[in-house]
Amino acid sequence: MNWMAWTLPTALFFVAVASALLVMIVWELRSPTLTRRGFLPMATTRGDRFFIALLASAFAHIAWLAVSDGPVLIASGLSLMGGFVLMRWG
Amino acid sequence: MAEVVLEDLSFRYPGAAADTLAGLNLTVMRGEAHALLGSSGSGKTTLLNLLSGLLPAQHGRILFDGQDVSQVAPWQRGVTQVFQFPVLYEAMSVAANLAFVMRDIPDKQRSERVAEIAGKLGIDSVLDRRPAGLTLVQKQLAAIAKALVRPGVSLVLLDEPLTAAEPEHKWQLRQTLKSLQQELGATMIYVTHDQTEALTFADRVSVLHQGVILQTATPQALVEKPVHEHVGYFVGTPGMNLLEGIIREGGCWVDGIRLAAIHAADGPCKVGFRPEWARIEQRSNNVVDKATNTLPVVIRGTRTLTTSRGQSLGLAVARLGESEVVTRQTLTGLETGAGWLSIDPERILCFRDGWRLTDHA
Amino acid sequence: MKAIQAAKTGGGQWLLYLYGIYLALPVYWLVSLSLRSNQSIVGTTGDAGLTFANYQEIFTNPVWYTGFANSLSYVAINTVISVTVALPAAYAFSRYRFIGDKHLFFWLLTNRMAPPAVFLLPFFQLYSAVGLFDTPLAVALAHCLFTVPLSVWILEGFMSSVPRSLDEMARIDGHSLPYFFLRIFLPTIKSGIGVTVFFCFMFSWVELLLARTLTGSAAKPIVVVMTRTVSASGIDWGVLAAAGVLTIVPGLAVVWFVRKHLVKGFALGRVS
Amino acid sequence: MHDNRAWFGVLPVLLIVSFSAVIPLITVVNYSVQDIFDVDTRLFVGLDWYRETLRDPRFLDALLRQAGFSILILGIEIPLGILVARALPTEGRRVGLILVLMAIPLLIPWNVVGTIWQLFARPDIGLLGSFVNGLGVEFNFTANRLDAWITLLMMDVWHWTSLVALLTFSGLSSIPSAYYQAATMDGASRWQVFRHVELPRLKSVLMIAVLLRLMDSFMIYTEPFVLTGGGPGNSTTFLSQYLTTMAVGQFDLGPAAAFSVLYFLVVLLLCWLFYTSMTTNAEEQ
Amino acid sequence: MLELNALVLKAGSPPFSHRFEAGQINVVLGRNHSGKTRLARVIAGLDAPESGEVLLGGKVVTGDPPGKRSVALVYQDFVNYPNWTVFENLASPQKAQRVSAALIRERVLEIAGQMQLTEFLDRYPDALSGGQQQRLAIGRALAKSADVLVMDEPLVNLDYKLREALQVELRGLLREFGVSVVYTTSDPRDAFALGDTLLLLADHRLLQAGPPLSLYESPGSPAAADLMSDPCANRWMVGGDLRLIRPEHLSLDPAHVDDVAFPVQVLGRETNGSETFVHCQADVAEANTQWVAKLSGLVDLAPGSREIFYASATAIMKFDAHAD
Repeated sequence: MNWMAWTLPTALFFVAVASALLVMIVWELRSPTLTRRGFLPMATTRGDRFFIALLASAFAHIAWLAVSDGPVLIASGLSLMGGFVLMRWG
Repeated sequence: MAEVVLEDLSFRYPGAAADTLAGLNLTVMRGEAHALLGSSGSGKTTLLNLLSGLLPAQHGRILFDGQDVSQVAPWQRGVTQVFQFPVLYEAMSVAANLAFVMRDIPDKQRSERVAEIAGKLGIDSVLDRRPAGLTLVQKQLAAIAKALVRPGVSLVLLDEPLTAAEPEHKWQLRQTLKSLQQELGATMIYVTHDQTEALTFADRVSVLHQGVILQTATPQALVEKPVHEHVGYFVGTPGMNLLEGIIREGGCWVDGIRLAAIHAADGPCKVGFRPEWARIEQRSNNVVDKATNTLPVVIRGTRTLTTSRGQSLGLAVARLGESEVVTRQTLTGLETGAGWLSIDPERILCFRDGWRLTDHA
Repeated sequence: MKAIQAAKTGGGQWLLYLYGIYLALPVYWLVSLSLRSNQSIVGTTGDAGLTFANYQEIFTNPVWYTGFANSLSYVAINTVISVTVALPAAYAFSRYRFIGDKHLFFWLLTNRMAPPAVFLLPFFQLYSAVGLFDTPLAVALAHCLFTVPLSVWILEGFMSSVPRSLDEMARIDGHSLPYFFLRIFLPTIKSGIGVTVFFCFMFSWVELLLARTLTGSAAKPIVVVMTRTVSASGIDWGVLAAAGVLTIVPGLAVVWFVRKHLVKGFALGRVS
Repeated sequence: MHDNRAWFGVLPVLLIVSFSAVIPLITVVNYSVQDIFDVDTRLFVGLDWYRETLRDPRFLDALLRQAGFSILILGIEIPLGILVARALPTEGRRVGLILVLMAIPLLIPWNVVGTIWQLFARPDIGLLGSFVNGLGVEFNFTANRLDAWITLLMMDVWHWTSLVALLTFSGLSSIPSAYYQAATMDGASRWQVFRHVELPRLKSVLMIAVLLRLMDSFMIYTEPFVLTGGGPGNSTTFLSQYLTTMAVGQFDLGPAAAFSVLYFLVVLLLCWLFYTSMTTNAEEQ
Repeated sequence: MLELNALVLKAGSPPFSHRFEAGQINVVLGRNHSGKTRLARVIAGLDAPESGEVLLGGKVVTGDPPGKRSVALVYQDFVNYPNWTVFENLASPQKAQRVSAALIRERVLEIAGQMQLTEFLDRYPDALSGGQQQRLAIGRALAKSADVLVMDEPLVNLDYKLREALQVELRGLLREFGVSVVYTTSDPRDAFALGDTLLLLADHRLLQAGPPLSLYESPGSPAAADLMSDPCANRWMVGGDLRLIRPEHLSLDPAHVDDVAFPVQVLGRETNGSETFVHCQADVAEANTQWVAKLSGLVDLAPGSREIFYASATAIMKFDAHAD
């Protein structure tokens, strides 16, 4: 595994993504999602909104890195908030 | 609206071994509701495509009001068609669909016409919607409206237009269609395999079988005087009974019993009669002869179709030698076993080589 | 319908001819160059006669023909793997709903769309780490990245056009799922499988970047051999052209077998 | 039918794609946050490479060039493909043969495509190049930027229009003939038939065509690499080529990995947008 | 034999129980979307009911897979295995039961004979006509030798005349095999032609069950009366009560002094050869719809003319106004 060049931050990152996926699956098994329409322009399931939130935060980070030299944690905070809004009302 | 005449019209698909249509002659009068009745593969669809010009006429002519249109392009013939399933421009609203076929008409006239036809078909409330949001029946009504809305239409073709409709809607849809036809005086040709639809819709019906029109007549004549065995079988529920018989001494005979008088050359024939023209009665075994036109049969069973005033009415099924005979009658008291079959001698028809021997006594 | 056809095409015929010429000219030029000696191509001699020397060179030089063999072997391995794993997956997607099915399907699709260049670095490391570097299997597995999603996509389309009542009928008759799948269902969608094989072949055969990265000298595929035709006297255009012609032949052979189902295949099985 | 056991059917695919996609992708992410000298000598640098790449004018140029190229070829190939598909005969024995002939460019290895066009367009030995030069127009795709772009576009159109045409053709052939019959009787013009009958029903195949062409053009590497080598200058250097040069040519693993992740995210976004609008469309119908 | 116990077909529908008659043809009559297909699938084991049980021979089979139940199914759309010949199709259920090849052959030949498919044994299903394809599907279902044969509108996709012929044939055949049949249809004519017993279904619930004749004569609700009537029964109100008269119970001649007279204005007529349908506007108090009379034979009535229809007082069905 040495060639994969693991670092602690990336390991934590992937563990976080994997456990989020796991939580989503367990949640889904416990109470199956309903397709609904929120402020997004199409009907979405919980999983859809989760994916949109992930993708959106990725691009939020990119935008932050492109225009600002400030700490990335600000972008992460914004992403978390945006993600919550998406999951709740999207 | 036009008078439509087919003159010796034939068609064969390239590479096919036989003609799909062979020598059709037919006159559909102006404002007539005409039906083409035939099973699948009888050539109905081919004839429709020839009429609309989608297929080129190879042999024979098609005349609209005396004008030969055989070589005229489909869009110049003034023919419209309603298909088995609703065919509409899916990206346009219903109103736009109707307006599309009247492109060369002034706006005001056009919207009046759209409103008028839509009102008659009861689809005014969905004019602004796209077909995708409508029920199947609404879509088909819109397709019918599209076929009728165009002014100067010479002929409206209907290709089993009620296939998609639910049974309980069919009555209503057919009524609407029929009253609209009369009101507009439209020349319509309605194609179907369902005899109820054909007979109830049309002023006259043509029975198409293996590419040949066997008979063109009013529904009544088709029922009472079919010119061909197949017409007798195809029209009516159940179809006509056909028994092996023989003609001699100016009468037709089955199993040695003379059933009716007929003037025709001696020889074998088929004796045809409709279920409602005959009766089956119970027979006590010791009686041998009853009357000249009565045949001994074995009653196999009955099927009640309705009851009325304490009596059951329906079909009685009996065996006569190798053949099966069905009659439509009162069934009360009828049991399996020996019976008599009596046929109205006035209505008996004789067929030879498929065709009816016309000269009755 | 002749009349409809006439109404539909008309002037389009000219466009079709022009397009045909446009498609044919470069191929014609390739074939014609492959039949000339390099000297005559670059114009050092006036000799313009036809020669099969270029082809002869390819068929006798082991670098060339082992290249061909290598290419064909990884394409074959890839096709077998892709279709084998894609069949049960496509069946699951077309017949069942399960947790995350839509997301999984989308994720597979993104792999088909992902640029191979992105995977270049880790692939080299990965296959070296597992000891597969410079083997046809490495290229075959790497190509699975896009042939597997594509196969699932196409097969799912074909399978979904088979009515479910067929599956149900088999269940009522009492056949087990494997029996039904192998004996009834697969033969029913055999044209879909043919088309899938064609697409796997197509994408694996034409790819260069991964094939080049994952092979050294032993498993060097034909496409890579072609990029190294520079000899001491410059590029040998004639041999290059001849090799080009030869790379077209297997594709033609495969497409010929599925020509009847090509149209449905190109819609990824999604139209009837 | 809802049955989570269907997962077992998907498992083999999952394993194989995990091996060939997930592990590499994780590795790329790992690389992208480090400065790598060799496997054992690495330095964690956080998101610096991303910041650097996002502000690298060469990356932005390549991205712009890439976008321009993709839009151009979509603008040519989609309409041309539709026109060709509509002109194709729908029945008869010739159809199969024509389709097979049209599919040929799709079956040619991508570097051979580049080679073919190099042979075809070179001013010295190419049919096209020498012909155009013979007309008195100076044409040299290895020296002139505009000529390079024109050759590249012509090559891509040659290579991929058939795919669009075949997709469209398959969409066209699924339209019930009754729609054409009705339009013929209504006297609809050819344009109206296209606009009102064909286009609404082609939506989903065209969507697939646009998606495939957009994505494939976004990852284009081999053909320009063989034809122009990215030149003259950097005028035909697209994302993949830039990335490959960086990773394999210069062994800048960290920046190349960051670049890869960004590249992948852009592709993911485009792909998702298309996929979503495609499935939403399909559900509405 | 087959029993349904407190079965709920769709969430929110009331449960119902029913016992199908063994060795008979049980017709399930209902309009489209009334739950016929759903019921057929639940019996076959393809769908699970919302709740309740399906019993076969006294044993609960609700959870059993379709292959383990002694139930065969015929779909409305000619489902056959396209890559298997007619012979292989007919052999399929027995092959799954691991019957020996010789026995299979014997049975296949027997069924093919009865289904008039003997000359097509080597053909593939798509080389058969629609009627033959459906015959093959029925033959394959019979070959399973199941206790119960479920047929879901098996004739609805056939040509009209073919449907008629096959209907007659089917009755004889099913009798011959002595199999218990559940036959769903939306056509009341099938109910009379085929049914020994009848189950009326509306809105995923059981309306009424019994022999066709008794259901015809004493329907429990207006909906049941309409299901057994084509076209629907004519309605009018008397006081607060709803009255129904079937189209076929109206006639032009009074047969009895007690007959009820209905003056009408004729709107139009249709005929199918054997019967004439007269559409009219009835002058009955609180009649709110057009009426239809079904008269036997060909009857010529001019549109616009006024006529009087008579009906036996016993034929008039009375219901509470809110019975629907």
